[in-house]
Amino acid sequence: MKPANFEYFRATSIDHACELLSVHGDDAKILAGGQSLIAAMNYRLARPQVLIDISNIDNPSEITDEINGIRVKATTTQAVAEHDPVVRDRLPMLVDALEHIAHFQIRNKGTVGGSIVNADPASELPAMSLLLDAEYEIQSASNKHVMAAEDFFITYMTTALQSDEVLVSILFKEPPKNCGWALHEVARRAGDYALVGSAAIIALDDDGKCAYARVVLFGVASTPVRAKEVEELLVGQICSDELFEEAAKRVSEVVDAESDVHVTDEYRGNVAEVLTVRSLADALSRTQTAS
Amino acid sequence: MKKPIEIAGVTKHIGVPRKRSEDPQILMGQAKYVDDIKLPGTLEVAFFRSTHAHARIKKLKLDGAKKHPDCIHIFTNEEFSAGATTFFPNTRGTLHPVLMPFFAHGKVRFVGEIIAAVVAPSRYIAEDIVDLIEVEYATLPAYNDVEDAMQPDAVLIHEDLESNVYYADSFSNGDVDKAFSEADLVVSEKITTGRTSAAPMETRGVMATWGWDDTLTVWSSTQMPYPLRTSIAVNLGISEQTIRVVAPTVGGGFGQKAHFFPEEFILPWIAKEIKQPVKWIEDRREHLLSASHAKQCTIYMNIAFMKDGTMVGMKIKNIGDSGAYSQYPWSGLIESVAANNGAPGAFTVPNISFETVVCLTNKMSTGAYRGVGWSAGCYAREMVMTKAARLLDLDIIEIYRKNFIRHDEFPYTTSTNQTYDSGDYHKVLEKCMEMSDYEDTKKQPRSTKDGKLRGVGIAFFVEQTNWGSRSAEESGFPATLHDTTTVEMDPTGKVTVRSGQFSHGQGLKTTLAQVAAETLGVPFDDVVVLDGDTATGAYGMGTFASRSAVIGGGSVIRAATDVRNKLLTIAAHVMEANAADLEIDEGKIYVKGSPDRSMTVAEIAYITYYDRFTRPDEDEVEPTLTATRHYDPPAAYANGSHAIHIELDPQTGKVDIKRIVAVEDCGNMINPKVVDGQMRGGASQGLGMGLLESLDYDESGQLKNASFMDFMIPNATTLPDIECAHIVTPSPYTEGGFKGAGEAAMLSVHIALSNALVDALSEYDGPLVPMVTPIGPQQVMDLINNTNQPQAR
Amino acid sequence: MVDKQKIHLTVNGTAYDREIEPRTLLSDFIRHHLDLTGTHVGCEHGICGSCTILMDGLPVRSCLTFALQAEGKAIETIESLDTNGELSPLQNAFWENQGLQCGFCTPGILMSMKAFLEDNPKPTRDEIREALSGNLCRCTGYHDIVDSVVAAAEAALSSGTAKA
Amino acid sequence: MKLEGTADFLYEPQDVWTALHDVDILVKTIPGCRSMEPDDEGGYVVAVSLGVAAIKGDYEGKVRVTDVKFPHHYVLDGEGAGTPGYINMKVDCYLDAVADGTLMRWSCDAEVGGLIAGIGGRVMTGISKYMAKQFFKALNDEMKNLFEEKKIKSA
Repeated sequence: MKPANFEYFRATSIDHACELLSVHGDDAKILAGGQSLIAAMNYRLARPQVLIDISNIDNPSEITDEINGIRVKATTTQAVAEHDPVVRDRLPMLVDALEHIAHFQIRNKGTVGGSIVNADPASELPAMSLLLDAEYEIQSASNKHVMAAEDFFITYMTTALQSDEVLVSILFKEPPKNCGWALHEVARRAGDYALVGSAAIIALDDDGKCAYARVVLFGVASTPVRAKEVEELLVGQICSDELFEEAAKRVSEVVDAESDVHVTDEYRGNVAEVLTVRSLADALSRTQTAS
Repeated sequence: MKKPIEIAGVTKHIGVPRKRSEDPQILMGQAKYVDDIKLPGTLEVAFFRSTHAHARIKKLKLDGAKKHPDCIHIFTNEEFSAGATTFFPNTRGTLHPVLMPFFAHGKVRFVGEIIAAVVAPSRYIAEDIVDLIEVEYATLPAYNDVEDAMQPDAVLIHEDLESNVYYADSFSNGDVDKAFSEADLVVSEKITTGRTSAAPMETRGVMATWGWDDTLTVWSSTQMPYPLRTSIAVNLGISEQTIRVVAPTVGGGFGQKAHFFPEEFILPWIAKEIKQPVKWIEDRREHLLSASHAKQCTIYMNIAFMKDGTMVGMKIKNIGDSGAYSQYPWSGLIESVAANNGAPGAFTVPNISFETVVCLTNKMSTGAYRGVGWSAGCYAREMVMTKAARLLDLDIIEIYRKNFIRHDEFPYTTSTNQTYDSGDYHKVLEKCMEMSDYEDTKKQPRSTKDGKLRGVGIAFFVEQTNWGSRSAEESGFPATLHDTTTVEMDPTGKVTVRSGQFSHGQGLKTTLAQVAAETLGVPFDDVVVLDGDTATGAYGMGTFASRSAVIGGGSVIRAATDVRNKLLTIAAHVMEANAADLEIDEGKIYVKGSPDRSMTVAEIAYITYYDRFTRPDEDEVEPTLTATRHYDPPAAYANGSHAIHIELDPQTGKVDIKRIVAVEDCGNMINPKVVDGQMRGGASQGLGMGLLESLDYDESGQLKNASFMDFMIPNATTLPDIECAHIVTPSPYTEGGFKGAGEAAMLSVHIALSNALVDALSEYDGPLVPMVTPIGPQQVMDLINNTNQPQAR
Repeated sequence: MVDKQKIHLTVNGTAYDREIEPRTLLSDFIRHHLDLTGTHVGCEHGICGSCTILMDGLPVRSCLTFALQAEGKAIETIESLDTNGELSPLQNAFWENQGLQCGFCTPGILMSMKAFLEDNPKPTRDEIREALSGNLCRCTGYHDIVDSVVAAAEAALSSGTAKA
Repeated sequence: MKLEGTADFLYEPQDVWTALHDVDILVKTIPGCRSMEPDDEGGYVVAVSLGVAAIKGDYEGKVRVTDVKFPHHYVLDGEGAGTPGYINMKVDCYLDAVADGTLMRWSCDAEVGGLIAGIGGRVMTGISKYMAKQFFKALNDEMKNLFEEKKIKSA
């Protein structure tokens, strides 16, 4: 299990990386933390002819506090994000998710952007992107644009990112103050990809009705899924276990569950419902204690 | 039967939990595993392996690959002149050998079978070249399930056989039909156990080089250096004394490395052809595809019970899944034959009959892995017993107690003709129940506040240990197994133990030294154990099948006793005392009662070698202090019990292991700390089999989880601490009263786990008893969903 | 054929300059170019953790790192722990508590635990298990490894330093 | 691996059939298809690059159309091999005339071997579904250009 040959370029900046991409086009791949890419290359499943390494650009890890949320430079390692005081203070749910990613040795090298671009539907950060209405700052040699996380994920390991584009930064938006949140996942062992995962955020208005809801499922279908149908049923309602169970029933309408060597699509469908109820209930309990 | 040797003197070393002498170099990263050994000019080998499970090779195209500038050579069956078998003359003659060729010729029979070997300057380049090899296949139907492969119209995996079944035998004792007709309850189930892999952290690896004088040195990550040496000699037609096999530090084996694999013959042969050292290090994907698999059986288990839980009869059909070949030296019979011969376990089963069938499939062949046969066989028996307990409204404990062989019944010959030497099963079970608060926990409500279900399960096992010829015979294997040890005391009184055993994690360098120090009466630090190198050891079968403490330890006791006696004879002469009055203690020889009349062992040793004027005449006592002894002991049967507490999430099927208790009786312990280590490691592997591990093949014979990402072994959060205890009933048959400990450790963990699951689900309509391993979230939910909702009792 | 590239890095305090194929994995570079064979390779896809080393003080998988990515970095391997054959408190705790059997996974575990104990000098058994979950061991069942780490933590605290 | 799906076309079955059997169209519409040349056994030799993200593989293979019942049913038999492994598949295709065109029902039984089977299993189904979607979308677009005039103006 040794990787095939490739040409290696160490990018000094994102601009430099884009420039290199524009030259090498489809044959080139961006190498950030490499925690998924290098494994695939060792198996020779992945054989890019050119690697553009952005892990050594100037201050790769950068986290900036912005009015409506937190901007994380794509090359920031998951470990840095996980331990960042601002993130811990404003986006505790993101910290929770980061702690669920593989093992600390992986998070020391794996990057926030890398995990998102790798677009494994079972991994946590794509799901968090949907949960936190994230916006992706994307750049190529010729242009820059911003894309909502919602429009980004197409299927397994396939995203809207063009072959000449680089993900530069991610803006994770801060949910309403006093919101409650929760993340639940079933994995066979600690650190494994989730067989099924669910995350939720709930905020209440003054008279205790649900004013804001986000429900996301991961590890279930070929992409992470935001369950708007579930959210719609909650907003404006008085939250209760019954309501949550009612709402969670819609999960099956939203997700096209997949089977694998561990569990069947049916298992994924049912457990997605179960975990959604749990996330919602825990989120609610945290809202009440929040204010 | 010869009476075992009493260990003389005060026990200063045996039974002491001393730390292991092999550890410091490992902890400093200085231990050398095969891939750490460097020889100048070593070339690397990568194999081109079949991507098809069952196909004829129409055309093998090497041209592209050979054009690669760095391609040194590509070997295939065509160039492989040596006899193409991995057969070792060590099993029943009547059995069709179903040999695995070194290189596939004509057809391939499993995904991962070797078709060609590429030699290149580095593994990276070798893999580049492997990528350039092309094959045209004509595919044939592939068989994943034995019961499909057994069909009369099934395509033959080996055309020289009449059927894919290459072994079928039956046995009967007592009046089974009568027992079943008179029983109050008969429980019949089909049980299937998952295919797993020992998956040691170090994969296999082989390096070979030829000397200027035509001597061959082979480094292999093996558990059995001497049998491998003989096998290389036989298969490559080399005279054995010119071969040196070295098993350097080995990163775990668990039985898997106690086989002969094609790579171990191909590498030496290639080294000779290209006249340069060559190395092959197996990668993890290769390992999961083509290092022997284990434990997959399909078992039809029928047990007849009386109302009070008495087992009156047992009827078994065990179909072993051999994979595509018979793996030697043990053959593909190893799982099902061992399972059936040990079927009664700890119980008196007066009437028993079994059928043993071994069938080929298109998967890597099945071989030894810790607890061979018994892991699957015991599981089948126990799940049926557990179901019976629920149907008879008894606790499994009551069925155990009712059917246990009593301690006053030993030696006890089972209905399958195995003679158990010793034990106190009731005592071990009570201990395990007490430590695990079994009865109290059973009284607690199943449901926890957070909607989980609590469960506790217990299980008991008997394990046949110390594979010498007689153990093997009692398990249905006409194999010849024994071991040899040479003990040398040099002129300075220091001791070298040359062993045929081989430690690859078991700490034998420590435990065998403890036995030698004890027997000789010298300080532990004065003893060095040499193992793992045929140039410095003594011919032995190696370390597997819970045999080393007993057979290795026993042969050390024998040889060391000879040296001790000689030492005393000479000392008596020198000290003008009666040998019978002399005592040896920590290197000092003194006359009993008057410690002032003493000499050191070193002084006597020096005299023995260098002072013919002081020592006795040569015709009285031969000079030098060396002895070589052999040992092929009677079978000794260890026993033990596991208890497991779980919390089950009935909505997701997730099982959390809360507590594990392990009680074992392996007779006298040489080093209790090492025994604990075995118990804990075994518990983890048993849990792996019960909870996680399954090599899953699809209908076309593709392994679906050829990575550690999807083939999962336990990690540190899978299991809690493992509470250990020991009950000691020494074996009356073996030197030192030792019984084996290694495999026992994993024999009933998966059973205790399933019993805990059954307990957690005991308020559901049922009884719900899993008849498969492993039990992942999917299997738990399947179990639950086959029933109605929970009902209040 | 791809050109070799220059790399400069320090390993266990020694500076090295080499020319390597870009595809050279850091694990192979350490083991076969520098002959520091204490770092082991158990799966080459980042699951088993045997190849864990410290890069600028942080434990990472050397099998999921190209050597070129370690340009200018400081690497520590198992060979850096002892002092001329004298075991470090962490190594000693593993010896005392039999925190190893075959020892193949041990170097990766020691390097992971060294960093872990520096971050968390007083860990609970559960925290230790969580931290160990990225290192597979097939022999020990982990219990004795957890004991070893607990002992190492206690030793370090009593000797008044968090350095394991 | 078993997959099935349906696709709607705003054209008569025979037009859809024509498109589905037009090599030029197929080369343009089959995801990753590099070439498609008739072979001497009445089938085609196909070269495709398949994969996602960095995980790509080149396959060479043969396809053959059997059980032809113009314009309602045919079976596509394909086999291909490349460095990541091999694929053998049988696609059963039914074209039914419906009110506003044609409904295509297809079911695919694929056997995947080698690296992708052992490592990529988790993603295979999802990716295949996605590629089928891509194919039919591309096919519809092609047909727009080719016989727009034949398009059924559904009420």
